[in-house]
Amino acid sequence: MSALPFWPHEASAYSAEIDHLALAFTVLIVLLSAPVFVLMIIFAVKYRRGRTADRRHPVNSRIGFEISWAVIPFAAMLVFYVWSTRLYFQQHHPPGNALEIQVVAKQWMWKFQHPGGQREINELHVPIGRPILLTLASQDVIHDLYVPALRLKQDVVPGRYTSLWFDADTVGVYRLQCSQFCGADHAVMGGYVHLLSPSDYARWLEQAGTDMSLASQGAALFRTRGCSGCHGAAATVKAPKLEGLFGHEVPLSDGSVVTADAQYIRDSILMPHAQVAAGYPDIMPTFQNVLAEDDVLKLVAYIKSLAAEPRSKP
Amino acid sequence: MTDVPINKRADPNDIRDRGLSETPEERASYLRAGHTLRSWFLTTDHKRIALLYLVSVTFFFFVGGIAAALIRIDLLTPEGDLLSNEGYNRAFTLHGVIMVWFFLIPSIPNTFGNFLIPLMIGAKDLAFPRLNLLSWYIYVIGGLCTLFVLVAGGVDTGWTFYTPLSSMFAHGQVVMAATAVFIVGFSSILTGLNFIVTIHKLRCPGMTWGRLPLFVWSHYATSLILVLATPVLSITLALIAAERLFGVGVFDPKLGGDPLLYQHLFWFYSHPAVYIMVLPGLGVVSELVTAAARKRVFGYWFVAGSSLAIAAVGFLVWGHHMFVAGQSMYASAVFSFLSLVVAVPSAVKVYNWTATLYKGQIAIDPPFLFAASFIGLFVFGGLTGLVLAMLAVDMHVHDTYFVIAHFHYIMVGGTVSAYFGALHFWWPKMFGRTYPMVWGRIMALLIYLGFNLTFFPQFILGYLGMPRRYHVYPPEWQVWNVLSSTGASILGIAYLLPFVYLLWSLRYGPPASANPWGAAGLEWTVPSPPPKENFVETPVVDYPAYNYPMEMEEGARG
Amino acid sequence: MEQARKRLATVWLALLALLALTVAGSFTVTGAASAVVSFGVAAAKVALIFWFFMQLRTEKGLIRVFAVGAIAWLAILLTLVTIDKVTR
Amino acid sequence: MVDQPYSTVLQQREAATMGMFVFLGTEIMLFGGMFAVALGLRLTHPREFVDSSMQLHVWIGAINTAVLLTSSAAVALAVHAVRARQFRATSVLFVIAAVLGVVFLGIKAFEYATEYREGLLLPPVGVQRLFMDLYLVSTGLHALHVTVGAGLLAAVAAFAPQRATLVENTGLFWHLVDAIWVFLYPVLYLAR
Repeated sequence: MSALPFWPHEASAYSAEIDHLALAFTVLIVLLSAPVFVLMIIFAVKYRRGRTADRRHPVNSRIGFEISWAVIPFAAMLVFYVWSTRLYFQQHHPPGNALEIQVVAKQWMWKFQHPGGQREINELHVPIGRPILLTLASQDVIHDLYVPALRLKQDVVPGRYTSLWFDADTVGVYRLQCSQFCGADHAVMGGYVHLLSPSDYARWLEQAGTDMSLASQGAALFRTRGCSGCHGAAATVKAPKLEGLFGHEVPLSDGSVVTADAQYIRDSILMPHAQVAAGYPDIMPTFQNVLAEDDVLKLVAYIKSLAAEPRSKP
Repeated sequence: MTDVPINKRADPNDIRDRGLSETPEERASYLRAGHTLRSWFLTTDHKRIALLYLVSVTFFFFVGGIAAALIRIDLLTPEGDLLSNEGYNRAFTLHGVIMVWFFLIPSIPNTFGNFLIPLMIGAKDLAFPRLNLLSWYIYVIGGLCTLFVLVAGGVDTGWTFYTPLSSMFAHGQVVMAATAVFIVGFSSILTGLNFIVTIHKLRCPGMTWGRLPLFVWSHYATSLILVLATPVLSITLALIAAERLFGVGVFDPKLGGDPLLYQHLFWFYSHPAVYIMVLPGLGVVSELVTAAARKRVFGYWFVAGSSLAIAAVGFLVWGHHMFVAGQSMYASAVFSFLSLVVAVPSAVKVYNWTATLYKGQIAIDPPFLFAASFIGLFVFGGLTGLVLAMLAVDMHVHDTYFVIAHFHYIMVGGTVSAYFGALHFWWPKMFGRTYPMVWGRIMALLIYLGFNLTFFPQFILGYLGMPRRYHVYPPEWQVWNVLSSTGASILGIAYLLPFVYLLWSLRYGPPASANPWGAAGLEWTVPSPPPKENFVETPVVDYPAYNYPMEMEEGARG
Repeated sequence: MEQARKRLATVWLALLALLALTVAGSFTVTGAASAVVSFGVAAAKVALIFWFFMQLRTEKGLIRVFAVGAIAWLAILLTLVTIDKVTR
Repeated sequence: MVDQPYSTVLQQREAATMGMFVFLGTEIMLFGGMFAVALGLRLTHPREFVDSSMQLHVWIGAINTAVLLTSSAAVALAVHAVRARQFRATSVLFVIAAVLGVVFLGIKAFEYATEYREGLLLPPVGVQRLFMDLYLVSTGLHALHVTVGAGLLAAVAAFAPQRATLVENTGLFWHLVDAIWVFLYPVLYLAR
């Protein structure tokens, strides 16, 4: 890289499109502001006080001008509005086949959990050429995961899951940063994203190896934290069975219906009295101060893995 | 002209006196109406209160400026070597809190608005003179709270006080800082209230709405925002303080609260607050441009109406601060669209000023140079704001130095230029003395150059991906940061210059006539400095605003 | 004079009747209908207070605009917060 | 007698009234922040919001509403009286209104005490805690306004019942405090 960087790396087709949008918009900025700069200078020279010039018929109002310089720039902006809003919406609809990675932010580090159970801190290894979906959770304050090379950022808000997806196409090591002010060491809460070829990624997974996938780690927690005592197959307590639950609709005790997504599972573990499944007593204790966000994400992964299994009859 | 000894009291009618002696106007002016401290600190004269504000906001401008200097020095190197992480956080928090609430928001309205609105509409004072004084005292109490925060170790939340960081995690003087902002908010509210009632009720005979100077229109729009937005900030900060003090919290995510709700409330105030800062500047520039060109403003009603439009639509766009915060994407799309709409009235103003210059009699004096800097920097700041309003681009540059550069173009390039423009334009009116034009021109140029050198590199840094509130950054970005800090030192020197020549002019400047610029407007019909009661006789207006003579085709005048 | 006092007394009785209505409503209707009843009644009560007690009846148009202006501005805050909340 | 910047008594009165209404607008926006918090909370947690609301004492709130409405009526009559130059009646009516304000505060204090005994105030966890925090802050802020308002009513009754503009503006403030309660009551007590 040269000593004087002007432009950040592009690590995905999406980055390139954002750059096109930004450059095209810059052209529009120049077109809209140049007349102001040029005319101001010309007028200041030509009509300088004391200088003779033709000052007859000064104009003090012209409705046509007013309307045209209000409407034309606005219409030009609208083109860009449609363009950028389309990209933004696309960025909020992750494809279904994405590789899912769980991210937990806390003061002042990033934890990443791969589906195979591999964990890393402040470093993220992901393959290029397939969509990656990051599920973001915060243990304490608001953070923000920002990867300039991907032109993407998303706040990580405590109390809920947010997400970010990308489809990178250039191998390399790129910076990731926290861009929402989060306290004392905000400025050093960063790390690197390693975009690897699929084969390198497979090799990395192997050497980072772990005996248990994320879902199995969740299953272990499910037993050790006592969840299975009520939700397990042999339980006598009247608790909802979790097989085949994920992604399906759940009728609640107040008559409404929710989809059992990650956020619902999380809220049910940490705030069990909020959305009680219809037909079950409101007896589950909260795990608010027992489980950290990364444990909760493991349980979510476990319960998600149960989705494939047939739903047992209550 | 230098042959007059400085310490000799010469004849005030002698042109070579250089204004050493007290002029008859000065003897009869508000400046000499009482010399005791009590006559200043218990005054209800809007002109004296304006000077009290002038001194106090200038003080806070330099306190905030020192924090900025620390920030820029620390950023000279990629390592965090001058300040610790925590120290840097406290420096930028204080810089933000002081500059926003103790300088930018009160700057133009409370000094020049206070001084000029009654003079411009032909009134003897504001509608509630004692309330006006109370407002200054509230400002001072708020300021003392801020200084207490400064002395007691600072505050580390950023000026935005985002929860749960501010309510549960920060270690600094959050409650005291919130209290300071809460208190100074009431000063804003009272000033806004005073202006609204004054403009409605105290216009002199013949001063119809269509004849009001645009400065007054923009202050009317500003006042509406002050009274409608500030209370929401007050209650929001009170909630943060209540959570820290008593554990009574409504945003706590652990209980199911929503931190984004805090952001909604905060930006419902703080985005319109941007217009509180810039609308008075827009009003100043309308005055400066017309006076420099000696020409009626192009499209009076469009410029006046655009102030109100900015004030109104400005309330509908706050969500653009939350595009990456986890706000609903549909809400984001709505806010993005509305943010484009608010650019229209701003564009109308800029194009109208440019058209005003056409066929004018333009004097390249300091006020015009400041106005021209304002227009250039405001245009650039405004258009880069539209980049940020673009949802997809914002995902990249949000919370980076791009944002920092953008809003400094508006607030420092815009508002501070307008503030100094106003100071140079109305200085002869306020103090009855003129200053050396050449120094004013030098200062305007230095500010323009220093400003662009400081903040233009930050656009590039932002697009490269340098997040805001970072003092440790990758080494390859150092060049841009060094350029920026170099610009900042030029800017710092430029801001100190007026202290020399403006203060010099107070004693040695040649006396100013009632209308040194040959400008239209009621404030130029009274002596400089104006007498205590402003107008000996209530003026009657039977001509439009900016009633400059127009050059017609030969024979058309008759 | 007497007539004006009578009018104020009538308004007072109407306010108490509305209060009874809204309390009764809270025991009978639920959900969206309940919100409509309770806020409809509250709006009616505040309208009576503004119009008769605060004398907007006899004030100029400008004062009336000022009295309801803040309410309109508050509506902006509530509407846009709602848009975010219900579509999130 | 006309004060400094004014030329006529009418102009001065109109300015005072307008200033008061602008001030009331700022009060509406101040409480507006609380209403926005309530709205946000209810939209996020509709069921728990209603459950928490049902725990409050509807009848105590209703009685307090009636007290404030009555007090407001007394103030309206007082303004009427001052315009008829019946200053003694103005004084008496303001005192009645102030006493009703104190009654409101007494009932409110009793209600807080009851809730404290029932363990409602500061319940340990969850959305009910958020609701009760909202309840505490908003009713507390309102009670502060009632305290200030009652003090103003008493002071005007004692020292300046003949100053029509002052009487009217104090009355306007009191009516607004009443109107805000009229909205706080359904928001907090009557969510169903």
